[in-house]
Amino acid sequence: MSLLKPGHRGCAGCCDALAAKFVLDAIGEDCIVVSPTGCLEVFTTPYPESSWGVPWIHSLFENAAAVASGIEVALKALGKKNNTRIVAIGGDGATLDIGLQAISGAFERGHDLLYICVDNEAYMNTGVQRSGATPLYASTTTSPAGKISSGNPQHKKNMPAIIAAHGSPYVATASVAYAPDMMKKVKKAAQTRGPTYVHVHAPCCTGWRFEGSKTIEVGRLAVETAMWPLYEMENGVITNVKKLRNIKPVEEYLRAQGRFKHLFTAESGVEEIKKIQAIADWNVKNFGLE
Amino acid sequence: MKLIIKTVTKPGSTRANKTGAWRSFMPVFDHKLCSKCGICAIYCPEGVVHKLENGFYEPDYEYCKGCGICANECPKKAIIMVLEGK
Amino acid sequence: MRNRMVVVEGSFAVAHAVKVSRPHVISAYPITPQTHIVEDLAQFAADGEMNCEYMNVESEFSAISALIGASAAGARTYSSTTSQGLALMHEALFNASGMRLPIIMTVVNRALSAPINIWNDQQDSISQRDTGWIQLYAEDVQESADTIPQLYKIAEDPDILLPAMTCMDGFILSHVYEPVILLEQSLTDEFLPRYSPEIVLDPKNPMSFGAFADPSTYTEFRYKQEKAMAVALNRIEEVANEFNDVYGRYYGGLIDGYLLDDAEIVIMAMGSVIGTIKDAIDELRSEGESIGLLKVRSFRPFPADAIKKAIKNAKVVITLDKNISIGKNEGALCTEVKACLYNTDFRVPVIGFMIGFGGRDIPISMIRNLVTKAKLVEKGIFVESEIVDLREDLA
Amino acid sequence: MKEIRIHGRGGQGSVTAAELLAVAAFDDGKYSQAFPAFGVERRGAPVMAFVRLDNKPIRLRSQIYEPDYVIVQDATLVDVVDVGRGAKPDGIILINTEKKPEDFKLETTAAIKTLDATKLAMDFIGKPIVNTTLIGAFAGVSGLIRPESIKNAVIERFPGKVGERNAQAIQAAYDLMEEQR
Repeated sequence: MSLLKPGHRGCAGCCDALAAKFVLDAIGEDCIVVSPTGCLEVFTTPYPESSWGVPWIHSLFENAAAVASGIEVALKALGKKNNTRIVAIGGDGATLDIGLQAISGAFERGHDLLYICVDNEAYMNTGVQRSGATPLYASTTTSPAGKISSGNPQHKKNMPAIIAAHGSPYVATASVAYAPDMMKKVKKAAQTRGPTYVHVHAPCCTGWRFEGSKTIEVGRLAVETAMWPLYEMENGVITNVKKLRNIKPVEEYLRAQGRFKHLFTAESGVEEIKKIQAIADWNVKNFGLE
Repeated sequence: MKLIIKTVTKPGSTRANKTGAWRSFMPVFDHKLCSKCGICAIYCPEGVVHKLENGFYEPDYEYCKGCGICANECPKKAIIMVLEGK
Repeated sequence: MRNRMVVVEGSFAVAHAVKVSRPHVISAYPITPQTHIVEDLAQFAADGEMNCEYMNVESEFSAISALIGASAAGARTYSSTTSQGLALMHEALFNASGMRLPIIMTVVNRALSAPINIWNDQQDSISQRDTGWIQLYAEDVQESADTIPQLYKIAEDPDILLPAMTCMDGFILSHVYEPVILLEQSLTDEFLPRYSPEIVLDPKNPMSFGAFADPSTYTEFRYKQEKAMAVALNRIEEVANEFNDVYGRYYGGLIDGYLLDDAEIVIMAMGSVIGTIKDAIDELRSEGESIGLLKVRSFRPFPADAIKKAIKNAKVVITLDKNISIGKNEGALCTEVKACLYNTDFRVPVIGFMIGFGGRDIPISMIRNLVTKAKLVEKGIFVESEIVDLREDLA
Repeated sequence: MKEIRIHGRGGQGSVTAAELLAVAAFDDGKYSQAFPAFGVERRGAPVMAFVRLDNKPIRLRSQIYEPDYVIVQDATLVDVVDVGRGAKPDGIILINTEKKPEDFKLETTAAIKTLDATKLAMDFIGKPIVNTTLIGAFAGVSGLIRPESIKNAVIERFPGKVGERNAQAIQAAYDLMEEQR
């Protein structure tokens, strides 16, 4: 039985619930979880209920890493540290945007904690607004496609690289569509002393506009098209990459989602899909995915 | 019942909320086609697909929201989504 | 008493008081004029004089956030900040009190930007009055230090569980050298019990902290905080007396009076200006004026009943505020004193003077001028609230 | 109550001098209060520090406007700062200088006293750091604090040889100025 208990209010087909379930399954009971504000926080803890089977705290949107570091230090001061893992599970907005400073501080201080970013590439809790993790040309409510816009004009921020630059001993990317791989990485991150980081790609059926039954399928396409490379970094160096056979064109991934629909209806879409393909091609080359 | 406001809440207490009521399609598991791989259980966002004593899997319909991930991911196509109430 | 005193800086006395209160976790970010407190604490930690984790964080926001985590994990916690730092903490202050975490913080009072100004007034802490934190204002260095263990005892009371700030005027108290008794470890251990909260973040009892409350329950959370403040109202007075029993020092609990009982003119104020007012009152008394002082020590909870009782014989009340609610042309103390008198049949005139902004000095002569002005009320002349000591060449 | 204003430049130890005076006076049986003129001055800029001494606990928190004593650490300050401002008519202004009191034209009736603290400091301490020497001189000229108390405060603050040398400078300055009381 999972440590994330049923009865939560996540969407049918929710990627966040899956990610949280995998994290708890990988780490087990002896942990304390910190959630910043976001979907996962809201749908698991409507007062007086909680889905969490482990100790859990929510404070604010932008301070999860600081709260987690305070817990870690308190356990040390109280002589209760032992093997208890401190795990922050934040969304992409809480991680790449508003919470970045607190994360930088916590990683610089070198606390023994694990930060997991569940990246569904926009602010889903508030209704699909763009974040620093929103990919190029995705249409969100604040980067909508329109007569003169092809959606989000910015590239996705490379958060794993930012964390690695802090000297983290273990940084990994994962996907909810590859559960065994994700759980293996979470376990490894939890067993590594110091501040570690796992960045989990998590397709959101509501925000990306696809059927709830396709969450895993879409996640798999992101990996198979090289849009989301799976790799591990130890002390800033890439040590393991999931190789791909028969890399699919990004079009297959984009077509599966409503947020990229405009690329297939507007004339300019052809050029823009090429630019997205170029990102995938760069990933293949940079991470040596073939 | 008198609700005494406390700043903490009890673990797993969302169980009081039976999300099975959200469902419009229900997954039906065909054990004849099932290879007992357990992928349906792994990818259930509610964590309510359980392994039975005989090794087959069944969802807890009290909580299953009918998302259909289990049916979509089943390599043997042993799960079909059926409209509720039919 | 004198032979136990040493001449030290105000910040050192406070840092020492924190040390003997045995916090588990200290987390802070440097900002003038709070720096000396955290430097002294960091030195204690560096010298192994404190069995405590000292966290250097990257902002005040993370300082308070780390303490939210630490306090929820069962640690006794401390921070100190001022002005912009306190403003940066604003969001988390509500969070700490809403989660009922008894974090203690020294606010070294300083003005807020813009224009940037590092000197003393009390706009910073007054602007946090609705965050659900207990606020006590100290008159001198000794009280700034002694309030630390008192606040731990109050805040950690299971019937209260609210965070608390002790406010000391920046530079005026933080940077002054004066004789003070450094809190004895043995007495503090006797006075202040260990912090042992009932429920903490613990894998053996995995409770959830910080749930999401919808309209059906949120009101009750706020109500419970208000009730806790009401308990604190009594507890502040009791703890001040308990402190007196152990250490032999008393500064008032919620309020304190100076030549108050027969006073027709009552000056009300908070913080370090109290000492100067006492000297001014001595002068005025020697000249035959019927004047006294009401020191407000607790601003949150606001001791409305105690204040009403204390000023019942007054003919005119003067409030001194080192803060202003812009758009109201009043300081917070003035507004609150007026408000607490409204539904009574006792309607003494209350005249609000806003004073000492951004470090503007408050000499005895200025207080005498205000008294002269306030006395016009006794002749039936209406006296308006005002910002005192405006420069004509600039204003 | 006696009030003292110390003029110096950032880095000359004016605030330290004020603190040491407060410590020494308290050890001598008085109540004391020392505070800097809080500012954002950096090294080299004119700064001030203040001290109050009294026989009863000091409650007053305002700045000092009419000092009984003014200590000037560096005579060059006289050209840029009105060191006599507000000094009590019967007060004393103590200036570190080679010059004589009559060489200074200040708009005050307070008595001007001078000594070459820099020379004393060089002789005894070996460095032109005059703050301790000057508070020794202040003790001599005012008679408010025993030299032993000043020396004890300085030795406690600067243990070892440094403190001893400072103590010698303090005694020398005290002796010189006591004659002028």
